Amino acid sequence: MAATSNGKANGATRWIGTRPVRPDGVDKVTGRARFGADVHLPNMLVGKVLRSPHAHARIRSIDASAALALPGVKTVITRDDFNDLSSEFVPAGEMLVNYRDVVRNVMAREKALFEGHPVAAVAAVSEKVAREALALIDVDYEVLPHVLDVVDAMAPDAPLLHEDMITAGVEPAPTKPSNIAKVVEFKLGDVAEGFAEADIVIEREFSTQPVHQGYIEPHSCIANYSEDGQAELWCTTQGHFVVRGHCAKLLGMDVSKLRVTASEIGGGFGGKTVVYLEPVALMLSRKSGQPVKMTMSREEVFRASGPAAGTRVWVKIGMTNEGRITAGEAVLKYQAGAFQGSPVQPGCMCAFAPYDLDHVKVVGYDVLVNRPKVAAYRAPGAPQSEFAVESVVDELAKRIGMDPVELRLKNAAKQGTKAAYGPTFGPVGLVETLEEAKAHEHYRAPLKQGQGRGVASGFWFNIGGETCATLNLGEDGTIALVAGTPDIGGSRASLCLQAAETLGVDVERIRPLIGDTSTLGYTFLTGGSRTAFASGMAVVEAGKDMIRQLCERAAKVWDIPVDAVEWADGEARPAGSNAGEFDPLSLADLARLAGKTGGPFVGRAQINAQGAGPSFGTHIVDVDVDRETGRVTIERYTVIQDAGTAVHPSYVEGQLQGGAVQGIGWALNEEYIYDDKGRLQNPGFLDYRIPVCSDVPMIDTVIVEVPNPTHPYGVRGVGETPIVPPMAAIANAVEDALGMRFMDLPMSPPRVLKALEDARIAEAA
Amino acid sequence: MAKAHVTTTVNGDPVEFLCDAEQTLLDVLRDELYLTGSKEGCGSGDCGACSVIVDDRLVCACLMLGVEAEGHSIETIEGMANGDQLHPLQTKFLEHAALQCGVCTPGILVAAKSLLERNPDPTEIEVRYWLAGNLCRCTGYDKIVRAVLDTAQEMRGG
Amino acid sequence: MARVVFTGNFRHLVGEDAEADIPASNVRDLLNRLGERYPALAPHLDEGIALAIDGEIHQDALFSPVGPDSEVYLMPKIAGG
Amino acid sequence: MRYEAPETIEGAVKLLAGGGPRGRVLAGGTDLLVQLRASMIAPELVVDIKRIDETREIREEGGRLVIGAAVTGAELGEHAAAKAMWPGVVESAELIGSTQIQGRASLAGNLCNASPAADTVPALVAAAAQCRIAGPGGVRRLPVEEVCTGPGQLSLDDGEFVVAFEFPERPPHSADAYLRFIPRTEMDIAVVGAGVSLSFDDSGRCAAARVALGAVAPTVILVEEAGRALVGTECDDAALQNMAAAASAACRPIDDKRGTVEYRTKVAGVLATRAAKIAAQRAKGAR
Repeated sequence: MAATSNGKANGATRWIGTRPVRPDGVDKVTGRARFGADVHLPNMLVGKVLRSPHAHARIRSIDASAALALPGVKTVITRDDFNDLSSEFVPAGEMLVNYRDVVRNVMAREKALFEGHPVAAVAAVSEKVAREALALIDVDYEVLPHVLDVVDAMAPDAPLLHEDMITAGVEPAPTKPSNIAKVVEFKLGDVAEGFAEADIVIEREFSTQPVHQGYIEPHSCIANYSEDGQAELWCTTQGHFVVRGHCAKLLGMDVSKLRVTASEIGGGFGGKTVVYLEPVALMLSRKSGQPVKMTMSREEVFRASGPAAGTRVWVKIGMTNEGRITAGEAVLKYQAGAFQGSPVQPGCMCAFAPYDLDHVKVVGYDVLVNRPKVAAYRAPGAPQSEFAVESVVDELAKRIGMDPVELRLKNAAKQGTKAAYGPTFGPVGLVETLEEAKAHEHYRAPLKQGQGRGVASGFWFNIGGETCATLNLGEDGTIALVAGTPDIGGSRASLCLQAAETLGVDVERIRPLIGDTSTLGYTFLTGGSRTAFASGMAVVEAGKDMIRQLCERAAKVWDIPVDAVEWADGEARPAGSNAGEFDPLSLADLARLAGKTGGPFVGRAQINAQGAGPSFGTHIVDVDVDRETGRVTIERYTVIQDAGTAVHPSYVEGQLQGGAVQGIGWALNEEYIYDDKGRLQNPGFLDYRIPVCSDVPMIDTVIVEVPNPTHPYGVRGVGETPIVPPMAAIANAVEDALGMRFMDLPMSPPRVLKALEDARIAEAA
Repeated sequence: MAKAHVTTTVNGDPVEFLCDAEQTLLDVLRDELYLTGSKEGCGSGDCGACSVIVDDRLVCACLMLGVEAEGHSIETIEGMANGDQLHPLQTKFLEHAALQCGVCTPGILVAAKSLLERNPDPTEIEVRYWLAGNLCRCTGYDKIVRAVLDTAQEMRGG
Repeated sequence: MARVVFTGNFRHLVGEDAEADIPASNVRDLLNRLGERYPALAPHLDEGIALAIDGEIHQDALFSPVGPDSEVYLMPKIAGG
Repeated sequence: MRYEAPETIEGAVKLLAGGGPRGRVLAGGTDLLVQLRASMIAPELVVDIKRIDETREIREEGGRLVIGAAVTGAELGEHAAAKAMWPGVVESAELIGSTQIQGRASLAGNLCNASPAADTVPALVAAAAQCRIAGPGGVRRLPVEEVCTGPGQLSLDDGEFVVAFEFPERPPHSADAYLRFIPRTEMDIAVVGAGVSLSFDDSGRCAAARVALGAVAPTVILVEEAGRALVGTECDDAALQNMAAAASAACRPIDDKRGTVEYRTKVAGVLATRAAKIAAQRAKGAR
């Protein structure tokens, strides 16, 4: 048997790189697609969560008797309904989660640790009754001092969120508890030596605000727990297998007794990799004996889910007069929210990743504050640290009068470079994106009076992980593709294209489905830019498995040895000495014969995908600044990124465009505003200002393809890297326009105008 | 308080429903009539995911009471295709990959339809401002705007 | 002998060594031997680590091969959004 | 909550007068429904005034424009005569929220929500518009600037509601303009709003000027000094600078999630200047 694929390695591809209409497209343009909140079950109750109005408070007691007495209320749950869990780390969307913390995050135990922290939940016959019941639950709080800022939280006298928190990663271990959960350090070479070689050393301190992922669909689920101890859960999530694991753990269930179905998902960006409502809905359903539907309001989404970490980042970079960077050092302080686990570690590892450096030192602090526990958000941790580094690199370029793209090219990480976080890079495309930037018409286009242009590069690792896929061949030769990664932005299309390429059949003959947790083996979530890569790899493997079976069957039919059969262009052909002896058997032919020749064909793969290809991007942006109001307008934007291979280029472009616009929001307007009691003042889309359609121009894209050698078609994964460069690119453009560098995000109109006014006053004096 | 009886037209069909005075039109569409194509992204008129057309006016169904619909005509995403024929906007959104997660898509399609009915030849800026009340977090709006402009051109016979 | 390099906080756990030469044919062998040589490291090798084997990142992959001249970086596990 | 949709002014007055303090008027509902949902209000009665003809009409009465209370921004924007007469008022109504909000939001709702940041109010005040108010005692008229007494506070009595807005006659060489500042290009509440209405004599000198500012004080303010700084001038740069200084000086804003004291104060002058320039331009082109 000699299965040949039509992959990149062989030159031309038939399906990879084409742009068919996505298989789930019609459902999504007609309103037919069912998202988290679109399902109703018979006998269904409505669940609502009572949330702490305090940023930090000890919960003395909870009295739900009045709520339970209200007609229509079926049950109320509190901390008493969940067993406490010991400290145990398991992988989730972002780094690891600790079940001791997860159980406390879904329902406060000893203390409420942020405004919006769940303290009780009710299931009732209607939303109205459920709301009335919430008002009747009496919680006795002892309000405690709170802390929101990362630097304040690190102070020795800061209010402690967890009185037993001893900083990890420090030798010898501290004896006193603090809000610093962990200190991490990454070193390469000797920075003192590196700075000694430098002619210019610049150090700056930056800050970024927490930002929310801002998915348009709020969290929602329906739990249906039956009296026999089995349950089904329907929810909007990036990973239903991960949800199953967490919920089973929190409810003390066997995972086999919990079937989780992922609904269509209305955006996630990392924010739907953890559980909030799901264990609560299951518990309400278990206690009430009825299905329970729970949906967050937008306000709840803002108060209690996400965000990305707010940070303080100090950066110091040394460079020779010729533009060679000799050393980079950084200290990162990241807000974790109410429980440990900020993405400071990847922040440290990514900070200097675009550069080929001999001497690097990055220290990171994971710091607890009275805010919601941070969740992953596109390249978690990287945008904050790379914003700081890319800003300083821009300043260095200005200092020696070198073009910033040239400076980056001179120092760019490439194949063989020892990455600043350790390992040696294989083939990577940073240089290619920089060369494209330099050659791009945008980079040379004249600027209008008063406008500025900025560039910045960005890096993200991308991941693989455990993944299953099944291809079921129908009796007419068409194929059902079952994957376990929820389709958040067109991945069904890219998986079908990879299957079509492998099998050599028309992509229209493959219909995809996202299987529930009982139809497939464990599959890690949609995140880490892994879906097109890892589920793609699984689909390709499943395709090969099916081809092997098909060739065996053809050999049987022809009564020739199986190694005398080859698979090409969607059909089995006799090969070698038998070539031309028999008419080829197409997929449809073999499907028709399946029953008589040995049974149905099912191609399977269960893999742990390794060797994800890192991805680099470079962005170019032009801005205009209204000097009288401080408003920054994005005039033109170009994203250039290495995709490895763009399986469905339209959806790759979409990822690049969407990431860039999220970055524009992060750079210019998005921030959380708290009052002095630690209560969020802008929990809605009115005052949490994500970009609207009229805020942005068209986002040009250039896809660079430096194939990832570990993937059969060269796929890297593209979803996360595009959010990394925008903040620095925009800050660099604003600096170009105003001669003024902004080190604190967002560059909102009041902040920009104040800087302009201060400069005018300074100039006058 | 007894429920109110409301008589309306939804996607061309006569529809009667009972609702509480507090229920929004969106609540009624989704929870009483099971027309779940209109989405609730915010409940405060800030995201546009529940966009519907009431008597030829584009509105957020979350900012209108169900009882206010009495005697009025409502168009939702479920009525946009004509039988098995997609509306040209729906076709163009698919061709241009103008959706990623798709949750804002029904609202954006309804809003875009309303735009093209009023202005068959909008500029890019006009499209962007008309759609400013429809948040999309996935696409960066680029492909959405292109799809609307392309549809307009096609519908004009260009 | 694979050359193992410790990054991040793993350095603290191995004393003065930043690097070590370990004979191993796959990840499981490598981790076992690392655990034996550095008892303080042992509890951390079960979860939450990634290995960059000659530049290619492997996570939760006990049987990934390690070559005789491989360069292996022990790093924190990476996820994403 | 009870919902009523009377078809006459008298019917509405009767319901509102009988409804006590917990009766609410519903026009476009774009603020009311948000408050209902957030449980900020829990009215026992909601009186929908949209089925009353007078609230839905835009008409001219002897050269004066009258706009019904429940006329939406979208309807106003499509009314060529209104736009020609009071372009600033119309553009202020067209700035409220999104296209979707435009399809519902009304002038009276924007006023009676009693937010200091309401977009139409500075334009209405600059235009010297009056409210026609119906109540148990009959119909009375009140200048727009006297309707709100503080954030969320109205000077209307129980049972009273706004039926329509009446505008003064427009002399030749007159025009108005409204500008607001928001961080994005759309969908935000004004951080600062500035309405300016100007009339010029035949020689091109400013004969009358009204400047009103939003979001810089507990209510929208009419800045008479700012108007006076323009009267008698050709609205040249020096006059505009004086006007801007007077506008900024009149600000008594607060720091909140939408802006700072210094930001609002500074930008009030900037916007008033820009709006005055637009109004002057329009006035020169008018009639």
